[in-house]
Amino acid sequence: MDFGFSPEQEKFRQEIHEFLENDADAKGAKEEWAAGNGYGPHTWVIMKKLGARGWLTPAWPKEYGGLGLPAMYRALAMEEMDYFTGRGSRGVLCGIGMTGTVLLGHGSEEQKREYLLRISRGEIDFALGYTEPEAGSDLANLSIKAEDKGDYFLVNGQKMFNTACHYAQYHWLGARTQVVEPKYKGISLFIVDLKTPGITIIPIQALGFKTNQIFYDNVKVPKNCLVGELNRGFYYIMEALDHERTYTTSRLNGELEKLIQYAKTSGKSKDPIIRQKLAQLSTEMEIAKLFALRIPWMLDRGMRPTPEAAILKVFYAELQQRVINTAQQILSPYGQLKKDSKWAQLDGEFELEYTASLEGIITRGTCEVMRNIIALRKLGLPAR
Amino acid sequence: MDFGFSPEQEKFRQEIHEFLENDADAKGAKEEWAAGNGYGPHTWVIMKKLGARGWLTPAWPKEYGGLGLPAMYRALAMEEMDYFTGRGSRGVLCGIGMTGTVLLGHGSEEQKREYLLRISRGEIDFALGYTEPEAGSDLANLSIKAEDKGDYFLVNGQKMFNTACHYAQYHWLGARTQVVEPKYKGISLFIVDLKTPGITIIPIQALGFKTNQIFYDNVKVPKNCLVGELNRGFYYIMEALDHERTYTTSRLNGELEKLIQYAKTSGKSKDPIIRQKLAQLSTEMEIAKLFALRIPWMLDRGMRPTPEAAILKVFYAELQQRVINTAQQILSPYGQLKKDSKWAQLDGEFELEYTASLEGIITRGTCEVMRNIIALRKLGLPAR
Amino acid sequence: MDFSFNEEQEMLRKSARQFLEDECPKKFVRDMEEDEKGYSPELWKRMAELGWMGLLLPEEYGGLGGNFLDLTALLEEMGRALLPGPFLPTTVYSSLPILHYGTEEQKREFLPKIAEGKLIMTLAITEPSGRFDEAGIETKAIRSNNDYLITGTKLLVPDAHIADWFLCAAKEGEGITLFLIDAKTPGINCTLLKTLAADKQCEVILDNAKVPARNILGKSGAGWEIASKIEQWGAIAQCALISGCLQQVLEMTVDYTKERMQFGKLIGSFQAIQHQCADMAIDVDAVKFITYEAAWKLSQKLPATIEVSRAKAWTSDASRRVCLTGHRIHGGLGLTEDHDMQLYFRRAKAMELAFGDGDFHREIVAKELGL
Amino acid sequence: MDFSFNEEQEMLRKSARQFLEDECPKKFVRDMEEDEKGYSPELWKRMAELGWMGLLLPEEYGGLGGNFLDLTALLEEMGRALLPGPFLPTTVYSSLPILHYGTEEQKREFLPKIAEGKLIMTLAITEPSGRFDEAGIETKAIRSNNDYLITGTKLLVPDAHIADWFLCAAKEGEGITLFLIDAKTPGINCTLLKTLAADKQCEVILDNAKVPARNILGKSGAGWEIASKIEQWGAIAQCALISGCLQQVLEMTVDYTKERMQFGKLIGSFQAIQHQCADMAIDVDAVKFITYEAAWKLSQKLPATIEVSRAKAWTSDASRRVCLTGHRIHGGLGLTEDHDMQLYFRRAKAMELAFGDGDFHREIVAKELGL
Repeated sequence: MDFGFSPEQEKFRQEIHEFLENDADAKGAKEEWAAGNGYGPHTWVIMKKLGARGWLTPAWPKEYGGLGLPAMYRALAMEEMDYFTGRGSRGVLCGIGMTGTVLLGHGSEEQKREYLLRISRGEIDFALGYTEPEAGSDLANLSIKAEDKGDYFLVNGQKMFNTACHYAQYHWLGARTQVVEPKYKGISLFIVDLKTPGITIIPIQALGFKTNQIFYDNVKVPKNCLVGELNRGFYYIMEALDHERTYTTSRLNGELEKLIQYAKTSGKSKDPIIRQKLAQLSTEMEIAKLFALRIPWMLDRGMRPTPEAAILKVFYAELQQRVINTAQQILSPYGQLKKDSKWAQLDGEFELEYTASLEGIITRGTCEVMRNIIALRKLGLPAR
Repeated sequence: MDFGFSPEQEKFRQEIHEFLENDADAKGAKEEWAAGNGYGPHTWVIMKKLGARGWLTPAWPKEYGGLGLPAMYRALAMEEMDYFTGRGSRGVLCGIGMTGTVLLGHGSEEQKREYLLRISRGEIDFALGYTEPEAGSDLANLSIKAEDKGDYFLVNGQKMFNTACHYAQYHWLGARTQVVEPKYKGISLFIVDLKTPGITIIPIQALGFKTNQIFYDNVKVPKNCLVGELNRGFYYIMEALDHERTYTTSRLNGELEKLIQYAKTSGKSKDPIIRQKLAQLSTEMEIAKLFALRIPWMLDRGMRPTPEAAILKVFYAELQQRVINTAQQILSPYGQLKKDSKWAQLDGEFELEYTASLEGIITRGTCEVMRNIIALRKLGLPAR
Repeated sequence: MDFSFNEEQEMLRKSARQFLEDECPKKFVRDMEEDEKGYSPELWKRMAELGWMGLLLPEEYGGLGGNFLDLTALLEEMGRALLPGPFLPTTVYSSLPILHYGTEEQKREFLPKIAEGKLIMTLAITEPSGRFDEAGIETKAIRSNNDYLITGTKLLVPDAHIADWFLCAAKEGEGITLFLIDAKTPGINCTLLKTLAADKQCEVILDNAKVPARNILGKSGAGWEIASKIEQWGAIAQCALISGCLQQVLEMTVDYTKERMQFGKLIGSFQAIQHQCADMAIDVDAVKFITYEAAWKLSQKLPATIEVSRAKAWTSDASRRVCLTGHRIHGGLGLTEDHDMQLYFRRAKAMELAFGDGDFHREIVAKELGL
Repeated sequence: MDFSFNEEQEMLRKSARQFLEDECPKKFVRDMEEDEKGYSPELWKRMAELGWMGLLLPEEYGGLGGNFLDLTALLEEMGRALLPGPFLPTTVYSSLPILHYGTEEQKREFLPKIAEGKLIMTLAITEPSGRFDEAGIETKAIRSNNDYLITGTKLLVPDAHIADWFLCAAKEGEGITLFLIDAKTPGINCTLLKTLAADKQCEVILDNAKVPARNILGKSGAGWEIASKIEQWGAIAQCALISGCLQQVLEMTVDYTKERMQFGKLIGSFQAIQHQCADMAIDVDAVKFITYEAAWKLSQKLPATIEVSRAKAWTSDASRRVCLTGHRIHGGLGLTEDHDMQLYFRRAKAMELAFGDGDFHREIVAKELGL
């Protein structure tokens, strides 16, 4: 066992840390994300700067813009980026985490050349296109239709909560290519240029972040935009979701550190009840860190961390709720004041987080679905 | 609304209270129950004394030994008895709560005359005969067989956890009289004299209490021992279970009061964390009290409190765990010392309760089954 | 023992529900979040016509002579509807203390106007310390002939920006004195704060605001006794609001589980969802009973310190649990601004914090237990 | 980062599991609950032969030169098997402090004998105050020429009734001094207490027990530093035991859900049971990682105060949750004395309390965080 990082790993982390701390665009990007709108001009600049150094995709092969390093380096890079880019950039971006992962494993050589280098350089991003009004937790139920018309696929239907649609260039679309039981056997993945005629994007304002509804009306998608094999999309999605559920804990830990600091300076740290709560959160945060680092450790050993990613997701999301609630208590009654209000404490961060954090217990698999995965995949309980 | 008792109710309660406080057999009975063995000689004496006053069954009609009073009086009587008889006499006894309730509603006039008066006078008790090795939460799955042989029923099979078998005179037996789907439609109820040939009782020592396994080997049960209609037993059981889940809170409240007193005298009450925990428990105890009193209040209005009894059961059983755990913490490290050990605190009560209380979350319907009932019967959620 | 409202209370509840469904739909609630005033004078007038402002006031002051249980029935409906505006500040936080501690002259001056809906009042106690106890008060009142000069900062004062008068706590020597202060008094400056619930809480700065000595409520230096009583009334009023709010969250969530299909089934048929709903139902029943018990004690004019604090402690925590579970079950949909769930979630936090959260009230319970 | 035991540790674990499955079946555990000694000298000897008593001792004292991670692997297996007897008191609580703070003479006198399984020792710190801190020590040591006279009462001393020597904390002036005391010293009286776990905890009364000054461990008056260190070692050792114990509860429970039918289905197919099992699994993984991290720090001789207290705080609480869920799922069967579940439940409580419960260690974490 070893609960430390190697000197090379520490150096790698430190380089990113120093870069982000000193770069003006990193600060600009942080503000853009904090507003809940996703990428703005500064974010695009910083992504390109990070991409140029290989830091967006350190674990990818060098030929596709990566550094050919173990997954643990990717985790370290993500930790640093999350700490600085703040809320919104939770975990991975669709382009890197989903598209990249699936293309590396199942994309055509043409697709890899077309997209991977641009992703790794931070030039493009993808909007995750899975959720539909009737397909939330039950992803296999998605119904947006992609019909094979010989020369192209004709896509019709709608998607909900496709968050990056208003700034990404591409849609990472899961669509039904066959009506079949079980339903998950009729789903395929496509890369769709969001400027394709027939696509309409309707913004949705959610608590603390902006997302979108997207409508496909007779959209023609070229044949070469199909990713991997027809009707194998659900398998690819599941495989890559283990990556999308790879949380880093640095951001939440940063919030806890701010809170501990606030408790000290405000004198609230003298309250034995608050001491207990903060000590407990600090303990849970340590556990979350270890759960998070287990994922790359397993990936580097060729193991597939499906239930472990589910454990991380549940633990992290529920810990986040406890952190926010303890923050509200410590800041009470100021915790309800918004960022730009007089008397707001800690820049109103925990007022924003109080609602924005709810997303964590729901998206990327609800905590309930995660517990099912742990029971079935880790413990081998009977499905029915 | 009214959260007080009427002067008549207070007087009724006070009479029982004073009687139990001053009666020597009440103290003896308390010790017998505390040992986890159920009825002993003192218990039989005190039951008869209580029965002679109508206090065992105040809500029964006068002709069957009751006082013809509302169910709220029964609750008050139970509260007083539980407070004094201590652990073991939780809620109701099978004879009063199950047998009595079912006989009053569905028994033959002969059965009512034969058993109700003796129950109400505290002369006899019944052992609850529902659970089997393969029929715990899933009571409908019980398989002990009662075959109609013309003159009698021939009973073969076994029961588990039939706690009162070693001191009760009768077995309140749920047995399969028809093999049918759904299974619950083939169950009938019988009153069986435990001295009938072919019955073997094997004691089982469980955590903090003594219980039994009971075997039926070609036991002949007379026809007139069938209660109500053939194959309607499950309906009767369910109806009466609302009564058996009628907890009183006085005993647990008594424990909490002891604990609060201990915290005061030991100085632990200065600890803000312990103050919070005790205040929370006291709040939850108040809620449990109100949940408990809601049941007789509903019964007196002709309402059937099925989900409300389930709410009480879940809340009470889980509160009991919290009380015991807080007790362990306050008594720490002495909480692990047994009654008859040097340095034991509060007579070792919470050491015993630490294990004995587990029974509360399991028997008379697990908390999981109770939550199902709340969801289906109170909220109307779909069964499948 | 009786766990039900009486017939009059049921009628009040029923008519309030109907009225608020018509007059306070969620569109109105959303509009008021954006609106600077945060209430509708028109609706305020109609509520006054229904007698709501004077519900707890004796008939001689234009009221209906109701008690705390009547109020509870009404507040549950207001909580259910998320009614915005200065109802509690004007009535429970202001008219009740005037009724119980005011001089006959003060009563005649304020109470009939309040009952008629012609006067909006609010309570200015909390200060930057954020504490709910006497030691949190640093605003100073200095006697100058027949007047007092009051200086200090009051925070999170509800609806101060539209209030005609304030009931304000200030330190006079070692004691606390309560003053009735005309909002138009020179030296008073009011700033609207921006809050999670988009309710209208304000900072009120008093800079040598001159208040006549006859505007003292109760006795000079003995104001904290009144303030404690107001905090009790305020706490139980918040409990009643939360109770109505959570009942609606439960119903809304249960309804959703009966409509929403996933994995080919109604989500309400999944045991995990069923058990979450069951826990919500237990919490909601507990909130009601513990709130009703305290309200009943107050309606009987019995001491209710421990009951009120038990109610606020439990209700504050249950509120968070129930709303969070509501969001869990509603999934992504509940997070959108168009959905009502998030309105309840945000409001619930404000109610949880008002007049002390769970830990604060548990400490009071502990004291009352003699710990 | 590496989350796995190394090969040697895996071998140690594997052989320990096999050995304990053979030598410490549940029948033995039950017998030892009834047995007055509470351990088997025969088994003790065999464990010594395997090198377990000297696992952490250098080779020069007859040990294997292992570290805290090696010990963790072994303790997890002991926890899984619920091995009764004085292993921790003799090794972690006694041989380690002698190794780290003893004189060369003391080391040569005690360590080889311990490694050979010829000496049983235990730690006598706790007193009637029940506290784990320096202020809890009231036992007095009074110097008399070359000896000390020690008087006081030690409580919950594990296995004192079979110990050959005690490591005992006493107050000398304002400081605390640790003494190595021969159990046969006149004036020592040992009474077995009756406990929930039926482990062998004792009251030890010292009445002017005469101890030579050369039997001081470390420096006179500076014993609390050592005691703190022992409490750290003890706490993390308890975590490792709990970890093994909970792993077994999880496995046993999951197995049961795959066998037990109710309502025509395996109970493991019910979502409520699945989610309870999932929560147990999360708890168990967390217990392991947080324990391993602290043990790793100790094995690297890095400061580990916060890590140990985090581990004991989390593990103590998780232990209760996991065992309670185990009982919930096992239903009535788990409550019978014939079933193993209750053995784990009872033992877990003793481990939870040993060297401080969750609240105690959270306060240490808070201090370490600079709060």
